[in-house]
Amino acid sequence: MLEREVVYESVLDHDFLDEIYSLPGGHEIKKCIQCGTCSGSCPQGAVMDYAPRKIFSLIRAGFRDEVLESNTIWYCSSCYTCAVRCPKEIKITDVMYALKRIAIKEGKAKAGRKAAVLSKTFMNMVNKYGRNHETELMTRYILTADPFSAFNFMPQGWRLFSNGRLPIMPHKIKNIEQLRKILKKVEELGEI
Amino acid sequence: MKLKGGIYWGSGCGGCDVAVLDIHEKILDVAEKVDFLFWPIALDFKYDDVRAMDDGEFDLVLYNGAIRNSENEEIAKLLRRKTKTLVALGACAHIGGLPSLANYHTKQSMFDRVYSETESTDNPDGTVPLEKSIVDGNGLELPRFYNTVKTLDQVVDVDYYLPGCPPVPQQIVNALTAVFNGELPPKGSIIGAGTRTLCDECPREKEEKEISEIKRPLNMIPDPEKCLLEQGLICLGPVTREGCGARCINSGVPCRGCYGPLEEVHDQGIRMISALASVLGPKEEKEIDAVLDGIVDPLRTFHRFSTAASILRRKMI
Amino acid sequence: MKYTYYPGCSVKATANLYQESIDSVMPSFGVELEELEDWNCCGATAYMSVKELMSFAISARNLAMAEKFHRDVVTPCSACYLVLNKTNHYFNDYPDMRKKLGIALEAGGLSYSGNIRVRHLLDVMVNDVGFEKISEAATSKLEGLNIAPYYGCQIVRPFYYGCGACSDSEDAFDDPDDPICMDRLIEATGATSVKYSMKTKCCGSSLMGTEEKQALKLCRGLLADAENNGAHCIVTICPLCQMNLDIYQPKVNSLFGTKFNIPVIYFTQLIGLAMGKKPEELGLNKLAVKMTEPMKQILQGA
Amino acid sequence: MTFEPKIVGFLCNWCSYTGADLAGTARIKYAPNIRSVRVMCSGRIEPTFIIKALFEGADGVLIAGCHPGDCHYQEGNYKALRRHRLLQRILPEYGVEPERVRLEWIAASEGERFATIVNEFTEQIRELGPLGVKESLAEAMKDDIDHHEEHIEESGAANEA
Amino acid sequence: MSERIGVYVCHCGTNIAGKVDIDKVVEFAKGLDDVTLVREYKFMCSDPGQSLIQKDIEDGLINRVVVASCSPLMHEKTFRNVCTRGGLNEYLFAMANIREQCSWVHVDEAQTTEKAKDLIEASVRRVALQVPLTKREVPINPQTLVIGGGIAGIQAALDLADAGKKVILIEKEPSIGGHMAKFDKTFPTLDCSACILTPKMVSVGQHENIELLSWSEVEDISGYVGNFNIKIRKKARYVDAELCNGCGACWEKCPGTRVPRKGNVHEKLSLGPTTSIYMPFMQAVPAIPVIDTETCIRFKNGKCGICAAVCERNAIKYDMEDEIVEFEVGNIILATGFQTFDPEPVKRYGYGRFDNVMTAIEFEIMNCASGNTGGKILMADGKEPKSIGIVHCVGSRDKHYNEYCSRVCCMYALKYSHLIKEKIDAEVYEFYIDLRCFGKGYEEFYDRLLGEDVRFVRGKVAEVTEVPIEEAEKGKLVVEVEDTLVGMVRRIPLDMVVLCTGLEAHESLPDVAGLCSVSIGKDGFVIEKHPKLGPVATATDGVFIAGCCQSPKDIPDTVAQASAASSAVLSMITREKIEIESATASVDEDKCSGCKLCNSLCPYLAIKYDEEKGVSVVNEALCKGCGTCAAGCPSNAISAKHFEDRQIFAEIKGILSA
Repeated sequence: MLEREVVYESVLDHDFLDEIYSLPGGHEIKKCIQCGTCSGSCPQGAVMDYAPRKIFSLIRAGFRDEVLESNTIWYCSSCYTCAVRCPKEIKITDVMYALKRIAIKEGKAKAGRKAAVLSKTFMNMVNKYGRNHETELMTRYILTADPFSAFNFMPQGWRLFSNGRLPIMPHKIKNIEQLRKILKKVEELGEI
Repeated sequence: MKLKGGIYWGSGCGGCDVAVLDIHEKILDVAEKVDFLFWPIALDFKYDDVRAMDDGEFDLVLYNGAIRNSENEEIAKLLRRKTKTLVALGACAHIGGLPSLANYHTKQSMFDRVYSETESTDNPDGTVPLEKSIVDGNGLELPRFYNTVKTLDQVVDVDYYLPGCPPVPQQIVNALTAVFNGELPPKGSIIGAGTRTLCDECPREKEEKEISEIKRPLNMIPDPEKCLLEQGLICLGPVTREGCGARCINSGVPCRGCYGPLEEVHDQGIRMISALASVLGPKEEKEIDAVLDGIVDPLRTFHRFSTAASILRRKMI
Repeated sequence: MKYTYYPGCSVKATANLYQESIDSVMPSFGVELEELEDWNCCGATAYMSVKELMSFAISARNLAMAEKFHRDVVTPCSACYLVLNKTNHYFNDYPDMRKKLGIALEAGGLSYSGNIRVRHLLDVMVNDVGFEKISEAATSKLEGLNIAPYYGCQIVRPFYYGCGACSDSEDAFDDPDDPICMDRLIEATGATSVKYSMKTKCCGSSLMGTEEKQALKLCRGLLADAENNGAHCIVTICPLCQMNLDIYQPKVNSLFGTKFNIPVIYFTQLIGLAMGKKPEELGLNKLAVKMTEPMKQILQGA
Repeated sequence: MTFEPKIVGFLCNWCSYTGADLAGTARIKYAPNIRSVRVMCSGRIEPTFIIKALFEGADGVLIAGCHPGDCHYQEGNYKALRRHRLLQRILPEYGVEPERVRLEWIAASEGERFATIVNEFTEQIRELGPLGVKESLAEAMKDDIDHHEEHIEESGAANEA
Repeated sequence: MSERIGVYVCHCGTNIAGKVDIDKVVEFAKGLDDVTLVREYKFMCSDPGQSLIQKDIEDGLINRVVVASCSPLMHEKTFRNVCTRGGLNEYLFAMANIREQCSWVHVDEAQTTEKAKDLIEASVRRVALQVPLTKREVPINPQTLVIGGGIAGIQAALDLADAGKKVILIEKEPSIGGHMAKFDKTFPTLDCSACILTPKMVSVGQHENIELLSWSEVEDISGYVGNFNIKIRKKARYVDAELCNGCGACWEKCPGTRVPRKGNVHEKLSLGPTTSIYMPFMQAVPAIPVIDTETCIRFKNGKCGICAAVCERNAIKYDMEDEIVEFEVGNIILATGFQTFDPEPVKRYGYGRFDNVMTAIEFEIMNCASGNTGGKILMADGKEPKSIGIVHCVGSRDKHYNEYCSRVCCMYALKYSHLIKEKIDAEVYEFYIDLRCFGKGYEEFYDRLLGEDVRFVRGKVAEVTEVPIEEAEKGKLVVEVEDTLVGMVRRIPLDMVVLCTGLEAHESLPDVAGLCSVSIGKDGFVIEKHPKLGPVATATDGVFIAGCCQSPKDIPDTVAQASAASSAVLSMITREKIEIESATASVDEDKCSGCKLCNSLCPYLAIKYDEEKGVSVVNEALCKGCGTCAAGCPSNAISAKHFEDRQIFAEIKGILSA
C-alpha cells in the first residue's frame, strides 16, 4: 500500500473509471452505492488489501495503481457470491477479471505473481493442446512460479497419482488448427 | 346507331373473356347494340385494324388481364387512345390479379425456374426466349418480359373498374347496360360491385371474434352456418369488396379477395394483417407465433390478387 | 433423453472417477450422453484472467460445434457449466462481442447463433429424470447415511446477475443462496440430507494453487460444518470442489490440527450406491479419503 | 456522404411519447435520425402505416407502446404486438429485413431507454444500409417501355386517392 | 378548399433557438403548401405570444394553426385554448415538438434544424386535413367511490362526507383501519396509533353520508368520468350485521383455528382472536365478526355449530351468500394501500428458516399492546432477547427486488430501536446503508436515537447465518456485514433479527387499476397524472389516488394526499358538468358490413352491433379514442377522429419529404 498523507488530484487517474466502465460487463460500476454487500459476502474479504466495495471506491476516485497492485483481485476465487447479491447487479467478478487482465498486461500483478503465472500457463496449455493437462500444468506452474514449493505439492500429487487420477499424457484435440485459426482471428480483431 | 366496342386480353387466364360469354343469351342483346371491332379471343381482327381507327373511335373497351410485357402495355396504350371509355375488367386489370404474385420474384429467377430448374424441364441446350433472334435467317421479335407486373391503371388512365376473378356475368351485363343507357358513375368508380365488404353479403352467422388457431380448408369441414374466419379459416371476406354474391363462401370456401379492397383501403393484404392480428387470442409472443405458424405463406395469402396494387407492389431488388 | 455431452478437462483426468460413475449410472435412467466430438477446454477461470475475448472464443467453439445437434448441452462440471453459460450470455448481450466472436468462429469455419442451452448434469437428473425415478431406482435404500449436500458456488450462479430471485434467469434451476434440489435427491436415494448451511460456500477453487492457506481455511469451514452436523460424507457435483476437499483433506488436518475423515463423493456415485452398484464400478476406490467404516456398514446393511 | 438512416417512430401518447419527452427533459442525447408520429395508443398503429412509411422513404420504423400490462387502454399494446409478429413474417418476402421494423415497450419513465433504443436502432439501420423502396421499384421498372419516374409517382398518388 | 395555415415557431428562449436555426426553419415553413404566414417569437406560450396567434385568427389571416415549440403534452391545451378564444375550432391546431424531441436531444445543429423542418412539415400537412370536432359535456354524479379503508381512504371519505357529499367506502378486509391499526406508536412523535386512528374509524362508521362496505371487493367498473357504474361484491360474512352486537361470545367458544394469511401476517402473531370466527382486532369498525371458511369446522365437515348456538341474537347465518350491489358514482378515489415485501426469497436473510428472523410488520404487531404478546418483545421460545439487529433496505434499492427506496423504513427502524430501548434492556444494532430522515422532526428523532446507545453499523447485511465460528456465536443468529465506515467485515451474534421490508403496492392494485383503466408503473405503483403538478389525479379522468397506491408514504403524507384527492373530487363535483373526449372513433354506416370484428377490440365495450341496421356502432360516451378499432377495421369503416388514416399518412409523408 502506498502511504500518503494527502492525496493530490494530480496523481489520480480519472480515466480509470471510464476505462473499466466501457468494458463489457463493466457498465454498472458507476451505480455502486457502497453498501458493502460484496465485501460482507466475500469469502476472502478478510485477507484482501481492499475488500471489493473499497475497490469500487478506489476505481471511482482514480486510484489506479492501488487497485491494480492490490492483492484483492488475485484473491477472487470466482465464486460469484458478490455478483449474485449485488443490489445494483454489478458484475463484480467480471470486473475483477478485467482488473486481472489489465494488471497482467501492464506488469502490475506483483501481488498476484503466482496467480498470473498459473493463468498464463493454463492459457498456453489450452492453446497448445486445446485442453488442459493438469499434470503438465502444475509441473510447469510450480517450476515457473516457485520451484522450491514443489515439495509442498508432492503429497497431493502422489495422492492423485496413486489413486489413478493423474494422467501422464496430454490429450490434444484433433482439430487444433481450427482452434488456432479462431484465436489468431481474435488476435487480429483485438480485445474489446 | 350501334356502339363500337372492343375486348382485349392482356396477361390473364382468359376467364374474363369466358365470363363475358357466360352472360349467355344476353350476348345477343349486346350484339344488337354493340359492334365488336376488336376481340382477339373471339373475332379475327388485327392490331393494325385498330391502329387504323380514329382516336376515340371506340365507345367502350374492356381490358382484362394485367400488364406483364411490352405487348400488353403497347396495346393498352393503343386502346386508350382509340376509346372513349376504358374499363379494367377483372381482378388482373384492376389490382394485378394472380399474375402479379410474380412480383415477389425477379424476371431472372422466373426464367431460371421455368426454363431450367423445374423438375420436368428438358432443355439441355439451355434455350431461353430472347427478345430478338434469328430463326431460319429471319429476325424474330418477342415482346419484352417485364420484371414487374402492373395493373392497367399503372400504365394508362382507366375510366372504370369491374372487379372479380372473374367478374360475375350479371355484373358485366349491368355495367354494359349502364354504358348503353349513359348512366355511368363518376370516372374512376368501381362498377359492378358493392361499397361494403363481402361480410355484408355473406349469409353466415357472425359473432365477436377471437381466433386461437388457424386452420386450412383441407383439414376441416367448416360449420355451414358460422363465419369462416371465426372457425379459424383465413377468409379475406372482411377486406374484400362485395358484389360476387358470396359464391365461394356459399360453397364453404373462404374468400380469397378477388374483388379487391374497399375505397380508401390502401392495401388489402396489409389491412387483413391488421384485422386478423387484432382478433387473435394469445398475448404472449410464443403463443402468438404458434398461432401464426398456422398461416401458410401469409404474404401471398393476403395479397393473392392484389400484389400489383399494393403499396410496395413487389419484392425489393 | 439424448443430450450433447461436454465432460470438461477435469472429468477426463483428475475427476475420472466422476466419469466412471456417470457411465455406470446414467444409462439406467435413459439419459443418453453423446460426447461432443473434439471439444476443447472451456477456458475455466484462468484463461479469462489473461484474455477475455479469446477465452470466450474458445468456449464458443464448443457451442458452435454443439449447435448443429439442436440438443441441450450437458456438463457435469460446475466451472464448465458457468463458463459456457456466461459465454452464451455475453454473446447474446453484447452486440460488439457477438460480432467479433462471429468473425473469429468464421475463421475456423464455424458459426453460432447463440441458441444452445447449457445445463448441468444435476439439473438434468432432478428436472428431466426426476426424483421419482431416482427413488424407484434406489433399490438399496441408504437409510442411516447422513450426507451433507455440497453444491459449491458456480452451479447456483450460472448467470449470476438477475438470478437473485431466480425466476428471471432461465439458466438458474435453484436458489443461489439456499438450493434444495440435491437435498431432495439425497432423500430420494433413501439417505438423510443433513442441515448444511455451508452448502454454497466457496471451496477456494484455484486459490489452492496460489494462495493455499486461504483455500485450506475455506475447506476447513466446509468440513467442520459437515462434521458438526453429523454427516458421514459430503456429496458434491464439481470436480474442483471434490479435489480440494478430498485430496487436500489431510493437509487441512495437518495445518489446523483437525481430524477430519470425511469422504467426498460425487452425486452420481451416491446414486450408484443407492442402486446397489459396487464401489469400484463407481470409481469410489479412487477417493483419497476412503470410505469410512460406519459408511461401509450402512452400505452393507443396505 | 455518409448514409443517414431515416427512421419513423410511431409512439403511443401515454408511455412512449412521454418517455421520449422525458429523454428531452433530462437532456439525454441521441441520434437525430428518428422522427416521431404520435398516436394515442400503439393499438392505433396499422401495419399499413409502417408499409407506407417504408414506401415514402423510411429506412426503419420503430413502434413503441406501453409495457405489457401497462397499456393506458388496457390491451392496445397486445394488438400492436400481434400485428407486429405477423408483419415480421411477411417483410422478408418483400426483401425487407425484419429488423427494420422494431417493436419496443417504452414506459413514460424510460427516457434513457428511449434514447438507447433509438441509438441502437439507428446504428442497426445504418449497418443494414438504405432500404430504398422507390429506387428498387424504379430499378424493377427499368426495362419497361416508356418508363418514366412519373409512373411511380402517379401510382403512389393513386394509392393515396 | 384552400387552407390558410399559420405556422408559429417558438424560440423558447435559447432552448430551441440555441440549437435550431430559426431563420432557416421560418424560411422553410414559408415555402410549404397552404402556409400563408409564418411567425417566430421568443416564447410562444407567453401572453404576447398567444395574442399573436389569437389576433391572426381574429383578423381572418389564417384558419389553421401550427405551433412549433415544446411537446404537446406540455402546451397543447394552452394553444388549443388560444384557437378557441380566437374563434377557431381547437381541433384545427397541430403542434410540432421541436424541443423535447429535437433541440434538447440532439447535438449537431444542422441535423437538428433539418429535423425541426421535417416535424413542422408533418404538422402542416396534417393540420391541412384536420377537421373541426365538437366538445361534449356530461353531468357529474355527486357520489364518490373510495376504494380502500386504510388511513388514506378514511381521510378522503371523511373529507367528502363532511362537505355533504355521499361516499361509498369499500374495504376488502372485515374492518377498516388498514396497516395503521397494527401499529403501536407512530414516528417521530411516538403518539399512540390507535388513539389517533380509532376516533376517525368510528366517525366513518357513524357518518350519515358514508356507506361503509367492509369485507367487500370491486367486481366491475364501467362508464366514464362523472358517470361510473360500479359493481361491488359483498362477501358473505356468515354473520348478520343487523343482528350482531359484537359481544364476542362466538369467538370465545370457537374451536377452530384460523391460520392468518402468509405474507404480511406472521402465523404466530395476530391482533385479534385466532379462532375461525374472528374480529380482526378489538376496535374494528364495523364491530362484526367474520367466519373464515377455510378453517371453520362447520364449513369443512358440517359437524360444528357452536357459534350459532352461543349467539343470543341468532346472528350467525351459515347459508349466507356473496351479494352483488351496484352503485353509480361520479368519481373514484383509489386508496388500496400497500403490503410489505415478502423477504422469503432473500434466502440469505433466513426468513422462514430461522425462528427469530421476523419482518417489520410482525415486529409492529408484537409491539402493539393489543397483539397476542401484549406488546412484549419476545423470542420464539418466549424469552426476552438480549440483542436485536435491525436490517434496513430488505428488498429495497435492489435491482433483484424493488429498485426504489421505500422512504418509511429508516424512520420505523429508528422507532424500533427506541421501542426496544424503552421496553427491554437489549443491545440494538441498526444495519443501514443511508439513513434518510427527511421529514419534519425526523432528523431530530435520529439525533435522539444516537444518544440512546443504539449501535449503528453502515453496511448492507450480507448474510444471516446459524453457523458459529467462535464460542459466543453458538446458538445465536450471526449477522455478517461489512462495516463500511471501518472497512472491516464484522460478525455480530444476535438473538433476534428484524428485517425492514420495503413497501410494495398492494397485490389487489393491478386488478382494481385495470378496472378503472389506470396505468401502473414498473415499480408496481399507480402512475399519477403528473409527478409534480398532478400527484393525486390519474390519466383517467375521474379517478384519483391517495396514499401508498401511488408510492410509499408515511402517515402525514398519506393523510395530506387523501385530503388533496378529496378536494380534487369536490372541485369536480362542484363543476357539475365536464367535457369529455371529442376525438373518438366513429363508424361510417355506409361502409360497415357488420362483420363484428371490431366488437371484441374495444376495451371499454363502446362498440356494439346494431341488429336492426346490421352495422356496428360506437357509443361515443364510452369511447376513449385509442383508435384500436380503427386500426383493426378491415373495411376502413371506422375512423379515429383526429387520428384519421389520411392525417397520419400526411404526417408520414411530411416527415419523410426531405
